Amino acid sequence: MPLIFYMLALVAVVSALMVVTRPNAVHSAMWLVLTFFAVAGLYILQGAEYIAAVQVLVYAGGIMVLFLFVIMLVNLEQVDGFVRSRMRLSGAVVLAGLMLVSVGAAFRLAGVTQVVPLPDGGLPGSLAGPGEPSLAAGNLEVVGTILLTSYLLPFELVSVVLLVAVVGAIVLARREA
Amino acid sequence: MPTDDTKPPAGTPPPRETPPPAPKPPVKPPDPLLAVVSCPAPDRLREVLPGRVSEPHFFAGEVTLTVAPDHLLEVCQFLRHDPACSFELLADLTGTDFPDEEKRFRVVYHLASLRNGQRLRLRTQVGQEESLPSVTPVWPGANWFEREAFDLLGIQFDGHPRLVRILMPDDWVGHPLRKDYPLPGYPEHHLRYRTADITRRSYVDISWKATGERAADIVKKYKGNVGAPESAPHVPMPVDDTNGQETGS
Amino acid sequence: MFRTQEMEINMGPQHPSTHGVLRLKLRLDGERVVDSWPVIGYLHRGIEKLSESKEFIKITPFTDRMDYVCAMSGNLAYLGAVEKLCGIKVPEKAAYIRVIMVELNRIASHLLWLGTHALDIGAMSIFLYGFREREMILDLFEAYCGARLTYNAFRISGVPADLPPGWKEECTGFLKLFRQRHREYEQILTANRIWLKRTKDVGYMDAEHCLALSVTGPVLRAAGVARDLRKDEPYAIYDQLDFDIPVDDGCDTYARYIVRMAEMLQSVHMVEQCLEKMPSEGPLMGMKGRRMKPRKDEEIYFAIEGPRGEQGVYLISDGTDRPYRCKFRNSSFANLQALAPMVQGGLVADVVAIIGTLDIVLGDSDR
Amino acid sequence: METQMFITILISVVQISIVLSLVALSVPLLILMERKVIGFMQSRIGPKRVGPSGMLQTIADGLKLLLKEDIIPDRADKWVFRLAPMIVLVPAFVAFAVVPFSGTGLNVFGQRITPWVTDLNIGILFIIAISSVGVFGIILGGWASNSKYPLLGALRSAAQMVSYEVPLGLALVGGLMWAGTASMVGIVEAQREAHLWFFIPQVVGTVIYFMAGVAETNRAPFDLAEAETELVSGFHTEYSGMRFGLYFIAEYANMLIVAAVATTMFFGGWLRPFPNVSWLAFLDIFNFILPGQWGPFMSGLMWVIIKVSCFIFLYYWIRATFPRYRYDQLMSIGWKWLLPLALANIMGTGALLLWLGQTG
Repeated sequence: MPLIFYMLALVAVVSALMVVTRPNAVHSAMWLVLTFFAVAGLYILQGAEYIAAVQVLVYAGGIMVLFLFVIMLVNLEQVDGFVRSRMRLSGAVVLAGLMLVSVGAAFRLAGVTQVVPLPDGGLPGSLAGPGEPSLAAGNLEVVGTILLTSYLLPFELVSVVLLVAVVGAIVLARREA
Repeated sequence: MPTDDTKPPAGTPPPRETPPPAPKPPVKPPDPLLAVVSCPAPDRLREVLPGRVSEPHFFAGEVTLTVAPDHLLEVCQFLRHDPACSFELLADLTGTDFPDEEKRFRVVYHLASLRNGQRLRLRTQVGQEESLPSVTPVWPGANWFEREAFDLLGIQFDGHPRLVRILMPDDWVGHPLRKDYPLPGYPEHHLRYRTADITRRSYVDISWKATGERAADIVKKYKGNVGAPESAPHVPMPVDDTNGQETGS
Repeated sequence: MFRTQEMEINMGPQHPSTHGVLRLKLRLDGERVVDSWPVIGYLHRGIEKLSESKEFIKITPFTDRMDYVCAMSGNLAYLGAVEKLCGIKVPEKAAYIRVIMVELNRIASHLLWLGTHALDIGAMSIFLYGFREREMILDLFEAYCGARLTYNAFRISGVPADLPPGWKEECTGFLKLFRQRHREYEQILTANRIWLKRTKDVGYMDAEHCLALSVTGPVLRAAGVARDLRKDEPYAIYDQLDFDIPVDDGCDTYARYIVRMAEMLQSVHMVEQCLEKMPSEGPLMGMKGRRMKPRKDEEIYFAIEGPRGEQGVYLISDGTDRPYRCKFRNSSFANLQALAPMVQGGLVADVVAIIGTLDIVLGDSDR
Repeated sequence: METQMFITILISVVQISIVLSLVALSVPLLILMERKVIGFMQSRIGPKRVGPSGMLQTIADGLKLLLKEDIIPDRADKWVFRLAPMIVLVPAFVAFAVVPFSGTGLNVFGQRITPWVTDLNIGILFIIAISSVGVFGIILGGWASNSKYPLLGALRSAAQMVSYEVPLGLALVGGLMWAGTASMVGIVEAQREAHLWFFIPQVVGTVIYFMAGVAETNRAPFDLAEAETELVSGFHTEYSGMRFGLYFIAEYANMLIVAAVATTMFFGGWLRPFPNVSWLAFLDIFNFILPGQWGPFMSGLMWVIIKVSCFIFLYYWIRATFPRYRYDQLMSIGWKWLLPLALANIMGTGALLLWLGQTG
């Protein structure tokens, strides 16, 4: 099990590095897809098949296709100039470093020191309340129930945000036409 | 759905009564082919634009008017828009080479009126070094016909949106429908495209190797026949401003 | 920040749906056509130049090879012009046979249009159905003149042979069958929602623009103008036949479809009348010998209503038995001018629909 | 313990190879069937020269593709160009891992062999997720050719796939709500328990699913990405030889997947029609012909094959009949009709189930 984990982790990290280093945008996109797959594998190791499937379906199958669509439509030379700018590059590195530090800090503050696979038969206490269905009942049911009970408000908020985004996109597209 | 009535096309003024046909000449020609047919156009032209066109010539039920190139556009405008003539359709436009005549090209315009059911042939003469006004402002459909006349005979049309070859290759030498163009064609000259160069849009003239003559020399040799300047070998896409005329709106 | 790139593509000369060797330079913004520039001439064989050195009678086979889809019409247009120039009368029976052949050829031509047009739009079965019936017409032609594509079936002043025995019955049988089959085509396409979506308001061109661009034939009739030379300037024996001119005022691809479909039925009707009215006896050729002496320095223009529109021939005589100038006014050439304005602003998929609806034959336009 | 694990792995390998070879072998059959069926619909004969009545035609075609020169355009992105057909093919085959081919397994040498490779509890999701990856092969193939028609085809298919994946997934949700599980085997079992095929309460869902499925597999009338008369061959214009063959195989494998999912989800998988009506039991003819465990196994297999064939036949029928949609019309159907309908279907199903739950 740990062997598989490290292999997947290695694939994820290496392909993620490839994403940011490839000069060709389409190649980057393909490496990103590989990253998603590796991460999906990690999810499965954690016993979250549903999240893994959705990860592949939404990110790899949906969003990356749209990325490719845009990459193919857009004049790539302009993008090239945009990426190659030294100032933007250094800015990106600084931001990435800050991100890493803040994520690490967050884990430390929350007291999470080590990643462990979910125990069979239930979610960790932080996620599942006492009366809630356990993992054994099936991933889909668990996620569905949790989303519509404990996390109803965030769930609805997110859907509203998405709705706003959709409306905004339509407005932007309309104005151009 | 099928109807018999001939609908006038949109945008043309309502029909007016046609003026009475011209009095027939007293001597009846013996050949039935030379019978005079009634056509309002010559009379209207005589009435409104006197002296612009010749007397009509009748043959096989067709009417031919000859017009000088200077008056061509004016006459065409009139024939197109005058309600008694109303020649909406330019059925054909073509030229013929008469190398022995002073002005070697005879250009004919075959007009048709759907509303009046008339046909008319307009004829004009133009020399090799001269040019004709383009009738594309009157009938946008003349565009390709004029390009064809230019391509095959080398007749120049002033004011044409884009006078380039249409049937022959862009780099062809000479104008094949001229009477002094030999039927087997000129000695071959090849312009071979080299694959590696295609993207850079250039080509190699290998006629030098084949016949000892460059294409340019061939052009010079047959200068007498090559009246019109050659169009560019690689025609770029038309720019937007010619497009309005292309669409004919 | 980023702009979409315009793309230039060459549609043709080798492309499945340019119906021969039409080349269309397209400038696309995504799928939308910004600009187009048709390039023709790939089939230019110099027929007009060649004609100037041939006797009148030897030019007829060339006319087969221009519009090879309706070679009978090409023959008729050319021979009609020669007969007009020389003042030759065609015997009635020969005129009837000519009209039968030309109208059958019009059906065959329209069937080819229907098949390829529908195939371009993606309906593949109708292509094979159409060709099934076209084969039958070609069989009839073969029985009459021995050829299936380039007929050279008529001669100056008439036709060389009477209809072979049994031909009439076979033709009648075919016409009866064809009316049934025509209903089948209509069932497949006329009310098909996808067909409607693909053809309605596609390639719109109204009567004014059609006339301005010298567009004739079914395209013009689908713009609401009942222009048909068979009625307007009757040649052969069309003034003795009873038929309608199908007209539609949709101005779009669908209207042209409707008009051509109705024209096929009208042609069937005409052939039936011809078979009925045709005199059983009578001469087939109006003149003896093959030397022609037209008047010197005269010119004529003669046009017939071909399946694609006005099919004209312009001849100048110099008093010999060869034309001084022989110009073919072919409908495909003129109609192709309408292509560029029609595709403007449409999608790539519309381009093939419009090429199909113009019903062009490149041999016809390039000569 | 060690042996047991080894045997388990061995069985899996055997299962996987059987499924893969079955799918791979059925592709030539499907192609032959397509040509024959469409030939029949177009009043012609179809292939008839190679083998008895043309049976070996597709084999010959496949051999021809194998032996053909493999051309890679000069300015193509070579690695992506090579990779793209595999990206299409692999998901198309992997998706079969969760498809149940029959109801009951077999006991061979004391080991139980199930007629499915694995029964995931997220089976349906797995198939959708995996097939959504296949589109990369098409997009990348079109892009890597560095040619204009393929690029147009790739653009079309990118937009088309993303648009139709949504209604495809949502159309299945209605069935999932009836089944209460996402496991492929579980769905069929739920239909046995509910005594009805789910297409009866889910007519709308079935229709939407099938339309979206046709679009997802790039078949007529939604074959815009390779529209022959418009884009020459769309994304695979520059492909030749076996790389083109891989695209071809993947297309048919994808059709099989769509048909198999429809069969499982809406048409009761391996169940015979009206599984609860006992006097119809004679329909499972293999139960009476074959002894023991083979009877039910073969009967289930028979029903799956029959149902899948019906769907495939529908594919061919549609292809022979309809003209092709235009790009913008395709989009508007996907977003303006199928998506709202699928959403309404989910709402309706929810309301119905709630009502049924309260009354029954």
